[in-house]
Amino acid sequence: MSRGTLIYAAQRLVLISVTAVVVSSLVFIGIHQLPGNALASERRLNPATEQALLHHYNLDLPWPQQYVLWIQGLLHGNLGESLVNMGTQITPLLLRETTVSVTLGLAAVCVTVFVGMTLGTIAAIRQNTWVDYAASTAAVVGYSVPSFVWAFLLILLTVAPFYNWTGGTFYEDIGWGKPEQIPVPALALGLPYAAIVARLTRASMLEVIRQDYVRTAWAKGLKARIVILRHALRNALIPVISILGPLITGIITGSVVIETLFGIPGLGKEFVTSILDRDYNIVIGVFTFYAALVGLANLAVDLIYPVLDPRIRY
Amino acid sequence: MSQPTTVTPATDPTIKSPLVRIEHLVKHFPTGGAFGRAVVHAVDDVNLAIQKGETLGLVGESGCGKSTLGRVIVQLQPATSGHVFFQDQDLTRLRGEKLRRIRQQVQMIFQDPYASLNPRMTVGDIVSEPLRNFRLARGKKAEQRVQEVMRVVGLNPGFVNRYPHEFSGGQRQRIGIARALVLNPTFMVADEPVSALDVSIQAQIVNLMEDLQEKFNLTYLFIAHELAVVRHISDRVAVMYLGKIVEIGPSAAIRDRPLHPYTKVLQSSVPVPDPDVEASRKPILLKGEIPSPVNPPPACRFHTRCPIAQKICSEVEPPLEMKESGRFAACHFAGQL
Amino acid sequence: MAALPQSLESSQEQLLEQDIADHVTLGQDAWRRLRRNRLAVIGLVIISVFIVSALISFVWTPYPTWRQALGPTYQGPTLAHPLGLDDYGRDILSRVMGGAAIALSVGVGASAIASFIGILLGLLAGFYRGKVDLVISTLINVSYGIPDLLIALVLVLLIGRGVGNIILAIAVTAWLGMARLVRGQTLSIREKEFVEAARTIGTPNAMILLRHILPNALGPIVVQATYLVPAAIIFEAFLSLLGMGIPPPAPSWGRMASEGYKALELAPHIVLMPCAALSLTVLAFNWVGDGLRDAIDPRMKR
Amino acid sequence: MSSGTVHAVDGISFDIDRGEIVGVVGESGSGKTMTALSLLRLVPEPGKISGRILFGEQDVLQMADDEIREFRGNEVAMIFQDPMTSLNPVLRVGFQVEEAMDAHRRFTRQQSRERVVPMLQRVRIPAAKERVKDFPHQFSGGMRQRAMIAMGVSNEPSLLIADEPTTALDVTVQASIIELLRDISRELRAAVILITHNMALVASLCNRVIVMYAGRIVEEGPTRAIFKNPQHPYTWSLLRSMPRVDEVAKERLISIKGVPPDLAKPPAGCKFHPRCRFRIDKCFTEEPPLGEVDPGQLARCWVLMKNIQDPESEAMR
Repeated sequence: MSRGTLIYAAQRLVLISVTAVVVSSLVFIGIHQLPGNALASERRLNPATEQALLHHYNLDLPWPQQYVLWIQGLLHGNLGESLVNMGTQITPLLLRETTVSVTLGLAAVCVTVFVGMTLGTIAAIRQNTWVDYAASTAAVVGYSVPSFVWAFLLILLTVAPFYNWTGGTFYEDIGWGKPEQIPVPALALGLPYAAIVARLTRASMLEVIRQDYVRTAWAKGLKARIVILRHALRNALIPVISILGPLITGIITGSVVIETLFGIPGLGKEFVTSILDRDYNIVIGVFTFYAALVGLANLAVDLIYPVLDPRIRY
Repeated sequence: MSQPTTVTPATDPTIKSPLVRIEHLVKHFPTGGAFGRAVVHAVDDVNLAIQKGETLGLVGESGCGKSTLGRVIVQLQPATSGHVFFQDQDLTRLRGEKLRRIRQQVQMIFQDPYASLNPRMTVGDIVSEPLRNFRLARGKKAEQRVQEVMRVVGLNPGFVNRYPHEFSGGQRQRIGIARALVLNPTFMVADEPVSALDVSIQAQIVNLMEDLQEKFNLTYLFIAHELAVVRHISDRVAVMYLGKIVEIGPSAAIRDRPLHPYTKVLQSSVPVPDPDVEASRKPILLKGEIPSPVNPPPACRFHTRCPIAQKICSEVEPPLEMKESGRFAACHFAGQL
Repeated sequence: MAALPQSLESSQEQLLEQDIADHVTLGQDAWRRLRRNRLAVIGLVIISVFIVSALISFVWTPYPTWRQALGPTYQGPTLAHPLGLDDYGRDILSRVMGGAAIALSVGVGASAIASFIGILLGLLAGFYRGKVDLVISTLINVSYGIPDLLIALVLVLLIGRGVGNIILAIAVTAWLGMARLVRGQTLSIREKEFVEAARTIGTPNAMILLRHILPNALGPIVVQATYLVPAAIIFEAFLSLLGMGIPPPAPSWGRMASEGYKALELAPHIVLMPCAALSLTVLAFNWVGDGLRDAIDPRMKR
Repeated sequence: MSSGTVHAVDGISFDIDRGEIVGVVGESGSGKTMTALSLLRLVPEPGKISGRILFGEQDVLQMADDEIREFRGNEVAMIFQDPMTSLNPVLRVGFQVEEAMDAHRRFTRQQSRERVVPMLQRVRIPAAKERVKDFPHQFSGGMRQRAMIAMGVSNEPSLLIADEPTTALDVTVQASIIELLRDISRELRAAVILITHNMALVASLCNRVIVMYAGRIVEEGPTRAIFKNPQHPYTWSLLRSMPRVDEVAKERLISIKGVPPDLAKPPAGCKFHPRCRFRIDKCFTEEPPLGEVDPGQLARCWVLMKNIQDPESEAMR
């Protein structure tokens, strides 16, 4: 990695931190404009206890002051305490859940990239044959079927009988943490995006195959395999990389649904639970984490570019 | 104009009635350098005068700034500094509605006949748009005018409802000329109008432009990279290298006896369709590459590649000065190659 | 205006009729190509079927969508109930028809609002560049840093869960992609020679935007707007699945799936029927979108 | 666009000998590039070639995939028009030259590697030792075209096809590339086919000229004959439609009216008749054969320029 790349990465890291702070600040301010206090309203509290609670969470202060305190905490990596489960520190909780989400997300990205690129390349080099038509049709169907439908189908076809499934949210009942639990949600998450990658790879590959430098490669008398792999594929992947960023954001979005459906204890499920519980401190915390995650994922993608394309330097 | 005694091409006494006078025109572009500080010196201190009714040719290799100069003259891009006087109005000072008004007089013909016509508009719409912009004619009158202009440029007026993609390159270039002509302008900048066309079509367009000039008393600035075409159509030729004009003079004089070594090199590089001439032609080959306009060489910009460069060429910039009546060259050793 | 002479003999090139290709407008050409695309036509047919059943559902469904205990709960498909009954004994066919109305109105509504905002801001950012672009682009880039579902969920929490609010919550993030597309298109089209030509013939800015830039960006815009419809339909299903969609008893497909999910193994049809309807609609829109893209830009065709 | 068969190239036949430089001239769409591509069987799908392309004793069209692969870049090398796009942007220039040699068994791996720098020096790339590790985007247009030529001649082919090798370059660079091609062809003793739209280039470099129009050869012969005594009206008009850099007076150019034909719907009879100023009735219906008009000079015309008195004023009418 060159010095320029390191400087670039450092700049981006600073930018990511700033974005995370800005995003969570916006959410913080937005939520504090809600009428009533932030404590869950269903519970009946006597005024003294309520006052004590409000004081505990600094909710008795005017919101600009709360914001200053909260920002100070954020800069020390402290996102505060859950409003619902008093005493639960948010930062360690979310860190734990992040590992779960990231594991699942990475698995889904692997599915996406490998399935998508392989399918796309094969379809392109077998253009206008039944292989191409089958792959192309599979691709449209693939991304027209949303991740949760893939999840239902996969459960029905594979896991349900295998795990002697009984109903309710799946992994909540049997716990999370075994490696064999990863494939099904990862497939459900990855398949729609794999279809998108496949389409893009195919289109990009077909574009590249028509390029002058590929004709040069043929004219040199290179073997077909070398022309395809060395000259075409690497160039074809450059535009494909550009959608990996939005795609990862999409997978994160999908994971909110999949984690909730499957009962996987990740960030997404935490978000939905806390928003239904009105646990605003956690909601804000999850936003902070997600903003950082999306930023880091995009940074990782951008660092792949110069590896593939020597024209790009940071 | 700091030293009124020095004659610049803008104050050339042989230009009796200048229509356009360009003084110290500069165009710099910021470019995405390390800290955004890098600047492309596209056009640097250009002085020119264009005589009413003449064709001034502007020739140079890619990246020399000739197209940028054309664009700055018609104010498609703002000048960094300097003046473009058109009939004593300084175009660089005009803004908004005043600038729009002047466009009735100053028109442009573009290089790419495919990119310069809106693919979603019919030929009739394209040619009549200038009339609508200036509310010069409507309805039947506009229609008549469009058909008249189409006939003049050699297009079948029955094709007003066709789209540009239905025409060939040469026909599209005629549409572009019709669009410029419909306003009855006095001055036209033609930016490489034939470069994108097939050889057999180029002559059609060149002939058409010559005819139009004669009939409507047009004044042209004809920009191209091909010395032969430029010299054929032009009364005078200006040669540009790296943002600067290095030589100006009458076409015939430039052919017979180029003063600047770069002009000489350009001339010697062009092959001639005659095997006998070719057998004896020895191109003067330049060393190295065209330097980047971001960091042009100091003093004479051509000195890094010039076959006759001396020490002084890298130290003192030769001014573009009058060497003979009506002939200017920016070289310490003009006429010696 | 000085009169021009009638003709210029010397340069008049006799143009022959056969020099000109058959006269077809770009729109006609695209429509002809679209009609020749089998999948796009199938997609159009499927969409029409859903639109018709959605329209019918406003006045008539086989059973009221909300009526429970029409028969045994979890009952599979029968003659009386071709798609079976759900966990409350409601008729799934009726609910799928009602769901079509919701899905289509959310999809088309969100796509329309998002397209409008996106086109407007994209045009402004791309055409005026400078500060306008800086503000709009920053907004777009910051928003891209957060998963859109989170924003929508918070918004629904703030403004409530009616159909209009759901459409709004989806459109709030869906315009970003359109704005980005239109901005890119505008930036590239404004550099085209025909836009420069328009300026040299004195065309005012507003006309350059409307007459020259917008019509030439329209192809990709239409395609993107088409793709936005299925995206919004899926998005609504996400919200419903997470319990933040259109409130019961409205028969949203996402809600039907999430309710049936508890009995996935016991009575899979409860989940699969709305899921099939959803996937089919999305597929149909994607086919049409693909067809439009190929028809408008024939270079991309296989 | 209507579909159907486009005869981009129709009934072309010509021979070329070692050491000869043959120029193929024509406008865009005249089929000159397709002719070149068919020599290497590189015509893009769904194009079809029929006929025979004999190289020595072998028929290129009958070769198996493996044979044609050995043939390309080894026996026959090709240099393309646009040096900006003809090199792979993600591979180092030196590697792309090395790869051309590696593809054929003429040299060992070691030899190929060692030959790269000398090859780049041979095409006069300055500081070749350092620049061998550069990527194409670090090269200027002229340098890239030199690298393409290095790649083409690295296996010492017996035929070099140059398809508009200088069209994308500035005149001063063009001149040096032409000089290079001239020297290289002499050193290699290879046959060269120069494909171009520029008549002047042909006059400067070629021994023999083939003029193409609408997919056909319309005139063919020794360079001097073609330029001094063109017999086909197309060749004749083309030569007079271009301004010359050494021309004396500002003369009016002879323009060829109309546009080249749509090859999906070619005109009947002589393909040039709709644009021809010297046509006779026969030209509308019957296509003329390519007949010998002078020893070694062939033309496809019913009229021939030598039978026309004062063609200049005829054409100006």
